[in-house]
Amino acid sequence: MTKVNVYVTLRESVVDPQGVATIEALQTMGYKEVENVRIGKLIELEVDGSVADIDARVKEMCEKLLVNKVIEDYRYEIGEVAGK
Amino acid sequence: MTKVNVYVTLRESVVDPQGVATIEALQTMGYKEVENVRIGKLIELEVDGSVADIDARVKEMCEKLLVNKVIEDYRYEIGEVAGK
Amino acid sequence: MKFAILVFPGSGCDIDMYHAVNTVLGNKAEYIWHTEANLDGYDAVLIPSGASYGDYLRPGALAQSSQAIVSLKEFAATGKPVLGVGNGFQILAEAGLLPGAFLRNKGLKFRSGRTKLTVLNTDSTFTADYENGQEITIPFAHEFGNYYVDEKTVEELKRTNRIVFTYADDNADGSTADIAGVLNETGNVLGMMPLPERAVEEIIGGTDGLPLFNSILKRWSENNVSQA
Amino acid sequence: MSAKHEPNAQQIKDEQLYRQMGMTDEEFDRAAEMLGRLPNYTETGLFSALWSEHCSYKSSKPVLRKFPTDGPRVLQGPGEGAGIVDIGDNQAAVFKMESHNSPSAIEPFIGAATGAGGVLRDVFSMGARPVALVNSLRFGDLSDARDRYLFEEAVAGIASYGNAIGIPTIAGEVQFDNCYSKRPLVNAMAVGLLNHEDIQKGIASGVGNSVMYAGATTGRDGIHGATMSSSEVKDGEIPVMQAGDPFLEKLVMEACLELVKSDALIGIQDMGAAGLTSSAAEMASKAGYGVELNLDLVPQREEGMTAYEMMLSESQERMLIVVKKGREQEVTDLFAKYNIQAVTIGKVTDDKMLRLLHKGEVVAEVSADALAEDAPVYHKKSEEPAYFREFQAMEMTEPVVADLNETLKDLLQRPTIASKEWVYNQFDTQARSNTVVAPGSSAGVIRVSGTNKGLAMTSDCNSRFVYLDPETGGKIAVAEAARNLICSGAEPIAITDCLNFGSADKPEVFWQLEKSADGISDACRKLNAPVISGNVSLSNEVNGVPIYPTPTIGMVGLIHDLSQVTTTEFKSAGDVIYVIGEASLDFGGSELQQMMEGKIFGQAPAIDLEVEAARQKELLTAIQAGLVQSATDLSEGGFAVALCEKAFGAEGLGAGVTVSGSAVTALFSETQSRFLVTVKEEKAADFEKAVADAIKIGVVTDSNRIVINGENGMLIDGTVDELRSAWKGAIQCLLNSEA
Ligand SMILES: Nc1ncnc2c1ncn2[C@@H]1O[C@H](COP(=O)(O)OP(=O)(O)O)[C@@H](O)[C@H]1O
Ligand SMILES: [Mg+2]
Repeated sequence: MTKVNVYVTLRESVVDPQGVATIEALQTMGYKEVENVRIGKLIELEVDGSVADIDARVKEMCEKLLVNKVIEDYRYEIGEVAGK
Repeated sequence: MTKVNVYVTLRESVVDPQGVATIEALQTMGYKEVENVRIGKLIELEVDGSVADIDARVKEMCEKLLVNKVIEDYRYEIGEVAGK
Repeated sequence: MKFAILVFPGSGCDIDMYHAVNTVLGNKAEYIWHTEANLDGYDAVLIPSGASYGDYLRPGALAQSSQAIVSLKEFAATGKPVLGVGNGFQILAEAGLLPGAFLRNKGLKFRSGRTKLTVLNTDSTFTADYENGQEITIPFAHEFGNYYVDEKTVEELKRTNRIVFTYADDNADGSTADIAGVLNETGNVLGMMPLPERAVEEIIGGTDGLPLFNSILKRWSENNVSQA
Repeated sequence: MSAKHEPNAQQIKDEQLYRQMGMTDEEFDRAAEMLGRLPNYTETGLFSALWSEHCSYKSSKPVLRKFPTDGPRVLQGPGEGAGIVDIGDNQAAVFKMESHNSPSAIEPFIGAATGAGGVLRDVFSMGARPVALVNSLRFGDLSDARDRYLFEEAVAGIASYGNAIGIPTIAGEVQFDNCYSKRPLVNAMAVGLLNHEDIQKGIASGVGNSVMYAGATTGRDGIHGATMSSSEVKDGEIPVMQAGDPFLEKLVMEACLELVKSDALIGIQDMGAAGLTSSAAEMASKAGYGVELNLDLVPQREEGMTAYEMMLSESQERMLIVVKKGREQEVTDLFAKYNIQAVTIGKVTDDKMLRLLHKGEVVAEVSADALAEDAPVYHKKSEEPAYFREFQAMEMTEPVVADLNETLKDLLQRPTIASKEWVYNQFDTQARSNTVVAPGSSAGVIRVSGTNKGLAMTSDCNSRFVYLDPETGGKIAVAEAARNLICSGAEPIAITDCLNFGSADKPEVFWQLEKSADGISDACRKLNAPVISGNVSLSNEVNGVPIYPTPTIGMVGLIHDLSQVTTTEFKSAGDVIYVIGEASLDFGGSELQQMMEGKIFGQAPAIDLEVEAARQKELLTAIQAGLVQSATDLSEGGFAVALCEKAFGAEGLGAGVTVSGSAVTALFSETQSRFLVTVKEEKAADFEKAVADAIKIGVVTDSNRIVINGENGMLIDGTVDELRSAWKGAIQCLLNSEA
């Protein structure tokens, strides 16, 4: 079984309403050192490690479903095969 | 300026309806190799690198605001000082 | 005229749509469950609001996996009218049938109420019964009503007159260029966040949504008469 | 009969481990006696959960017996998932209110969301389609950051669930008082509709019939939720809370509503508090049968769950269903259509036992009656508190107000009086296209589709009055709810309630509970609105201080003809304004008193139920006869506030009126049984004949001003716009403030 982490972030050009609210809250709480906050997604997949070409398959899943490229960017990491 | 990535995931016993719905969709679309999906948050912070004890401060922000410990776990990575 | 109402797991306002078409307009609409999705024989498709697939991942996104979307794309390609409202608009955008995407409301909260819209284009299949520049009041209810399109696309939409509704005085959720409803390139697919099917009777929400449905009906009967 | 790592029966007794589960020594002994042996770990868990206050009503039962629960319309009184009242044409209204106070104090978003989810299951498990949601909320006064957080998140949580499942929230109430600081009340009510033949019950009968499990998987979430609800929240604990999934609930609901049409179904119940334990034991006990479950068959989300964990889990969106033997596959197929699993996990037996098998062993075997029916009942000590005698003896004087206009504006900005738009704009109030009156008027109204009838609903309780005088306050809560319905053109038909109190172990609190139940009962009898369902939430305390006693009333009324629906706001200039009932010196527990003194004291306003009933009847008759343009009752803030509210909902209209008597009393007193009504000029004479206590005080104007004259000149003069914006923006403004 292979672990895949997909990191989805909003594109630079898109304002992130949640990020804006979060930085405001942090600053009000006294964390003045925080200069920027962006909130994205962490999608953790467990994939059957025996399939061929995991990389291409994951990329496809991202493009077709997990990520909306109008507003989002992504990257992913394919982890090691965990024992079962 | 220091980059901090906070990874927030649901605690083990908490249902992840998003993950369940997403894995069902992936499987219907033919990605039968996917065995599990959990959806969490990726919070990207940019912090003034000159403050003392970034680690403790980030931990505090997580506990006080960014993470809901009733249902969530978290970990974070403090990145290198990026040039400006 | 025969309408299909696409029903996905979690859709909630399918019954609002059904009521508007069958009871109020006295026309014919049938529910099509997402797994059936055979759209042969229908003259128009309505995609209702609600929370398809729980709005999980992104509102409208998980509908990608259903058979219904494949059929819907084929149907839209024939040029027959497709109307998506609320969550239905989000599904159309996610499916690539309309430009843009949806972000969480600027105020981060679900909002509902009634809003004033300006009708900008009265040449479309969906708006012929309105007057140009007319202000109408339509109910809305959404948490991801913050419509995003990039600058280039906005210019394109304006140039081709595809923005049919804008928020007249209250774009509180932050939609690009006040957009409340847009058409696809061929003008037969309309997505809008406000919910015209909730404005078809005086007793529940006014009647400013009626001309939209009447426009569809009128256009259909014109075409069918001229073809006959 | 023991799982690994669990203490054995002797250890549980010797080390008094049952205490951690919330059982007293006497209760443990009683359980052992009923069993004829010491209970093992799992069995102790079963007893502790079902004998918790939340499940057994052990302290409140004697009080609940006071309530009138019968009436010509009642088809199902208390005792099932929800109560049912006949509304004619073979249709019935089904409703129930539930508290989710403890979970909401810990995690307000999830706590409030699952509250809405649970009460919806109560309603559709009766076979009814839920058509509306109502809520009743209490928070600290928003000066504290934690209270602001609790408020914002609880509202968002309710919204998230109701909006996603597509059921409109059409009424509710929110009050703010520091007695609820860090201990919010979140009460959720659901209303459904059904045809008489579809009424279902939660029973497990017929030996050999199958017990099926449908819905979400079982996890280790929410274990001991029921016992937790019955005790004070402790700081620093992080239990695993059960989260809800409205998407799944929507599918479960649609499947269940299809299932109730099938003759394969014997009984159905939601797995609510104490999950599988309560549903199985109650269904068996009610029917006089037993149930045997094989826990290996329970759909599980986590590995290695013990019997104890499975039985006490409060994972959401699960139903227990009893079906005729041999018909299981049909049910499984029906649920499969909605992508929901439904599996057989056991059978009905004739031995009246709840028997649990796990991994080939019998892990628990307890009489179902012992768990459900025969739970202990306590007659708690009751004692009139000293504060009550003190308050009763006080001489009340009229507050001294320096600037009437400023005071009115201040009152309008009190969060309890201010517009609740900030709250209800987050709810989808129009889903299903049946909402005739959305939040913002006296009561919410939906039409009963296919008929010309409507249902009106409201939730009310002024807990300050209940605190000052529980019996009077209980009467007022019911009367106020009824007034809100009457003003909407509806005939009150029944109530549900949620009794939110401090710890019943305190004799003063128990006294409050008893007395308020007396008041509620009297008012229900007098106003013909029996109690058909309800819920009790005790131990609402912070640091040992009980909240104000808060017996929330959820009331439903029937509108016989939708043309009779009436709302609060002025309709047209020139209409005559009437006040029904005169003001007297009633400032005990009033908003003005709290605002000026920072506390409440003295006597609650008196209420005469004869007068109340007579005025309600006359006003409803006048509304039904088409004599009334707008109606509202006078509540918090008194006359001046109610007059303003009538102008706020209308565009460009104002009022010019003249009142008699002492100014402060005329404007701000909270005297009971009063209404403000507008009437078309040509109907004024008929209206005066119909409503004996109506006093003509002025007219609706198109001046956009509120002008109130007294005996010695002008008392109030302000523009509607200015007053309205103070009232509208107040809650947002308090939330923006930093402290
Ligand atoms: N939590 C809430 N949810 C939905 N509607 C609410 C809520 N709180 C208040 N409202 C609505 O706001 C209006 C005013 O409420 P309230 O001041 O309690 O009225 P009243 O004094 O007539 O009982 C009512 O229509 C009520 O239904
Ligand atoms: Mg009230």
